[in-house]
Amino acid sequence: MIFLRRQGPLLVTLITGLVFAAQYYVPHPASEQMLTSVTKWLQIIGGFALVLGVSSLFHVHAAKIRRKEAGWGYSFVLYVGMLGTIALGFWSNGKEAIDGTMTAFGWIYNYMMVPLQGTMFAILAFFIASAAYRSFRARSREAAVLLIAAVIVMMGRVPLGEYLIPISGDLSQWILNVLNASVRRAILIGVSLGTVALSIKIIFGMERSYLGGGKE
Amino acid sequence: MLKTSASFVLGSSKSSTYPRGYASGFDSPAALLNRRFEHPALWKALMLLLMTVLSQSWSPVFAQTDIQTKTPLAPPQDVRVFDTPSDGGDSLTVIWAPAPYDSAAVRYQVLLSEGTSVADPATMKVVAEFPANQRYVRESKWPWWTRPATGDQHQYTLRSGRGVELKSGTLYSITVATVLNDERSIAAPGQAAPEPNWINWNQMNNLLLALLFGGIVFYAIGTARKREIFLRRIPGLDAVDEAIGRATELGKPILYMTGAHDMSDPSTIAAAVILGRVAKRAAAYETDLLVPHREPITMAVCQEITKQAYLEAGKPDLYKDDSNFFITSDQFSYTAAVDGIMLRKKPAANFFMGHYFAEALLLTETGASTGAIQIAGTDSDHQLPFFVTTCDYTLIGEELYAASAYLSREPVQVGTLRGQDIGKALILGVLGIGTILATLGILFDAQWPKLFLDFFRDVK
Amino acid sequence: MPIETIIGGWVATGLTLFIFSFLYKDNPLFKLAENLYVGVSVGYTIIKTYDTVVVQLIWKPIVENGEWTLLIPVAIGMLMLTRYVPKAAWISRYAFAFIVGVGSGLAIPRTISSFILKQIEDTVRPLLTLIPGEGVTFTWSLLNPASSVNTIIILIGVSSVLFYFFFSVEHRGPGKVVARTGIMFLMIAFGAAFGYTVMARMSLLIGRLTDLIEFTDPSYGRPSLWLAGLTILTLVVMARRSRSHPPEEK
Amino acid sequence: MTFAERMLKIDRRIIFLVIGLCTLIPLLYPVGLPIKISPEVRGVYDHIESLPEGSVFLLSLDFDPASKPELMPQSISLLRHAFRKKLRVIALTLWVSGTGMADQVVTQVAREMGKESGKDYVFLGWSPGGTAVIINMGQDLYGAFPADYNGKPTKGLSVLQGVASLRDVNYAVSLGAGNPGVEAWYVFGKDKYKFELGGGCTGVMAPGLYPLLRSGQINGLIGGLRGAAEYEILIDQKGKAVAGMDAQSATHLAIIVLVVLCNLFYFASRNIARRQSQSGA
Repeated sequence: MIFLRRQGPLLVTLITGLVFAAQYYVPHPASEQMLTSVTKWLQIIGGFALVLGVSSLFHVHAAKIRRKEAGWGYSFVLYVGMLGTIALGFWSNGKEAIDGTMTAFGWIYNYMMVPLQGTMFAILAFFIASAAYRSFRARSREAAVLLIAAVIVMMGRVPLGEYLIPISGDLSQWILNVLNASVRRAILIGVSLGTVALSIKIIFGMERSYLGGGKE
Repeated sequence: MLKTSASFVLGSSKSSTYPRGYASGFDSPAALLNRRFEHPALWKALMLLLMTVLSQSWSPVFAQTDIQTKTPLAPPQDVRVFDTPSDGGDSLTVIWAPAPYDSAAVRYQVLLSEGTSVADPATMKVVAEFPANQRYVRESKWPWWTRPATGDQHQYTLRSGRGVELKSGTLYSITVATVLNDERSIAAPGQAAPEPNWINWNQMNNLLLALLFGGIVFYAIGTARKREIFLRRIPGLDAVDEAIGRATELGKPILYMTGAHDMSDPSTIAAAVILGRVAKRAAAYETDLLVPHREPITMAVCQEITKQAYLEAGKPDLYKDDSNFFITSDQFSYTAAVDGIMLRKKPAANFFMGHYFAEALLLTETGASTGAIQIAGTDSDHQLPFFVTTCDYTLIGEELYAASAYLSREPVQVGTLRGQDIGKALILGVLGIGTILATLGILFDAQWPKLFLDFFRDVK
Repeated sequence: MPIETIIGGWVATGLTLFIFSFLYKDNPLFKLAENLYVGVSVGYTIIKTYDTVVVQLIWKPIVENGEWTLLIPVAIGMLMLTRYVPKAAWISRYAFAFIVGVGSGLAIPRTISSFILKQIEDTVRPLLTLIPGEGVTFTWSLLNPASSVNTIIILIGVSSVLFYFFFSVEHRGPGKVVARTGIMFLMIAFGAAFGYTVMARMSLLIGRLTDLIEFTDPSYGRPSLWLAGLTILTLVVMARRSRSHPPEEK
Repeated sequence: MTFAERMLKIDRRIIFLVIGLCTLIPLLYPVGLPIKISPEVRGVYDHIESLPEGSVFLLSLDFDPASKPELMPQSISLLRHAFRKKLRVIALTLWVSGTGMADQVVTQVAREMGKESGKDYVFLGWSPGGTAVIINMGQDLYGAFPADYNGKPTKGLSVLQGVASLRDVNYAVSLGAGNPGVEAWYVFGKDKYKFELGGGCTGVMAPGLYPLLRSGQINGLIGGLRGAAEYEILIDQKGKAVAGMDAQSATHLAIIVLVVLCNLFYFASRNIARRQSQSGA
């Protein structure tokens, strides 16, 4: 039993990890077939992961409504929104549009979800402005460098900036293509080393926090 | 077509009818090459040796050869056909010698037919046609250790698809023809059957680097288990304890986020490790901990970690299962909900660990407006500027991983960090040496730097 | 104009303004929109997952093509759900072990090839450029990212930033100079990112405002103008009320 | 409290108002400043130009409504260009909440150009699993998407004739707003299946994709609304992106002014504080 609970999962990780790392170097159709099947499986398992998340949400908000916690009315709105969307979704066969005609599900999507999500994002424009005004200060030499680079790129990426200071376009191109690219590259290399090291540790059971209870 | 039959020359045999830029000794490796596909290991060793000797520039030899004037159009020489090595089958490669008439005006045709017997090569199906100054081995992606011929040879790889169908295990005849205006001269067909291979030799450098790096990591972890390894102090880390202390003083909760990715991502794992430490301190100080999630698997894992931390702090009774709670997988509904929590519960310390997308600024700006101490640690490079400008401390990129190692002092983590440092040092070395060699290569027009450089290329 | 489009215009405008009201401060209108959004997006995800996974990827292939092997991922998925049965929760570890194992295995060689080898390959370049007809020279053009001078700058940038992320060496002596260079490069890149991101965020605002301007059209009944007024009025009324009844918290 | 200090503590809602007006006014009264074409955007355009008729073009719309203003104009321009060049278009999305939008844009542009679903283009819809979908498409397109968005079986569609997997795709462009996006399409797609790849992305993602652009892992990059505007100019069909460029200019200028002001006040207040501490000591 203890083996099944502790070592079993680690063994599964070890085997699947090694097999799918090795698969990369094996061009034989048998190995390709295996990759095909398993990636298809991952698509399906991905669906179950979503169910897992949603069930928790059901639980949290149901509890809030039951206990009449502060703001349970909003949880109720959430429930109505969710159940309403699901009902209309089934009614419309899960399609937003059939032959170019919008369904009721599509209506919810277009006139509720799209503006809601789009606006959540647009608020950022305001926050970035206030962040720029309140915290974007040349406190140190580093911050000053950051500031200057940011202003050049902001100028160089819009027609007005290029019109007022013609060199800003080329300068921002150079910053992006050379200075920025070199830093991003170093970061990418470093992060990738980290990814590989971590994957190796996971496969060999040295890193098992993903299973929960790291100290077993 | 009259000359076609007259010009049948066996691809692999030495031809004296045509002056080529070749020392005669070159034909023996060609013969070896044919055997190579039966004994890859033997071939590998021989090839390595050979290439070391031969990988000099042969252009001077070319220069000395005088090109014969006005010969009738000769067929391609030294035509060799073989199963494309290191692939999944359904592909054949043909290689032939360069000719003095190689130019944009002359064209090569690759001809294909099924079976071994070819009654008339002229009836074979044309599967490719291109100018004669193209498709050299040196232009292909083969690294030196799998290159089936010297760089000056022509090569063409036929694959299934787009009008051609090659089946593994079936024997095909292939040849190459030279075309100039209406004149066509066809070499003798060679035969080969496509076979699937078990190993892609082109990617051996990738495998070797994976093994080498894996070895370094294991070695470093082993060392870390035996003795203390030096880690440089990461200034942002002291702030973590400070922030928890302040939250305790104010009697306000701590908000901890693990980022947008799932548990398969290293940033989330590092975030989970740091959560373990934060939760332990929070338990010890009896401060409330709030961990909103957007990914169910991560939530489940973090619940376990938090529980464990409370247990280790000796306060299992204080642990609440719903301190980790799921909000939604959707980025902005999550952000809006967390912003709501920040404004309503006014946590004294906000931790942003893990990977973040556009929601970063919205979270940190709202957090800053509530006056909380904010500590970020992220490997999402496109969000780092905001964290740097809006948080009190930011662990930049790998400093996040370093932080989890620094906090835990766990041999595995410290060792990994050390292993990565060695990896980086090696890469720095490669960048330095590689640049010097590449410069020398272009300065002296030499090929030998490729022996080193190819090993650090992505070749497939 | 069809009636559902007009109603849609009003609803979309209203919700947009509710979210924007967050800029003034957190308020019930925003919370209403926020929760409605969570609900709708979860509902949407459930329907899409059902339609794609259950119908297209599981049911049809099994029933129509007899691909019974697909029951394996279904079983693994089911294992995941044991997370909610405390006594059997450990079984779910097998599901996670499988996902994480496959993910790690897939990541190792692909990361090395795409992000390590490819990036080294492009950084290791000759410091001199071969110009056909002119021979080997040092090219000074800053605008050509492949010129010799830029090759050197990229090399310095990559090396110094890599060095900055060294954790087993104290940044002292010459190391300090390199690390300082690294942090300067980092800051320039962060600055560039900040600039680019400002652009991105402003674009989003432009997008939303374009939609709102569209909804000021008389054919919709000018919802933008009416609802903007209504939202402001509601906020004012609520601000008044909260001033006369101060909340108990704080 | 000095003037500078007071200015620094200004209510942020005033800044919100300034930015709002800077966006609104140019949208209502546009100027139309000229837009220069960058080599990154030209990379994508030139590659599509060079493709022969009937080539397979895959467009992955990996974004959700949140990035609609930036990536929708890019999608429209790319689809118009591809349809104009008579390419066979395969569209899909890896982001669940973008499905409806992706369907809308593909259907709308196809109708505008007189293209037929199943014959000239196909919209595959969404599938969960992110990177797993890319690998699976590289292995077997019909396994990853047994049916298109409308539930029609993908096998036998004339637009997919001769396309078994990603290997048969001539050019793919991922319009990514995050993960999975352009990088995932390289690592799990192009790296193995060898199609040519281009990228389009939000402004936030753009600087991070430059190393991939420099190393040739992607052959072009359309960055944000500015990139979309450049593409609209290239295909000579101006749309929402070009229309938004004036507002873009105004807001950038406003942000720069805010930053400069902020630093002026910051240094002013710091100098005063320093002088006071000196006189106090």
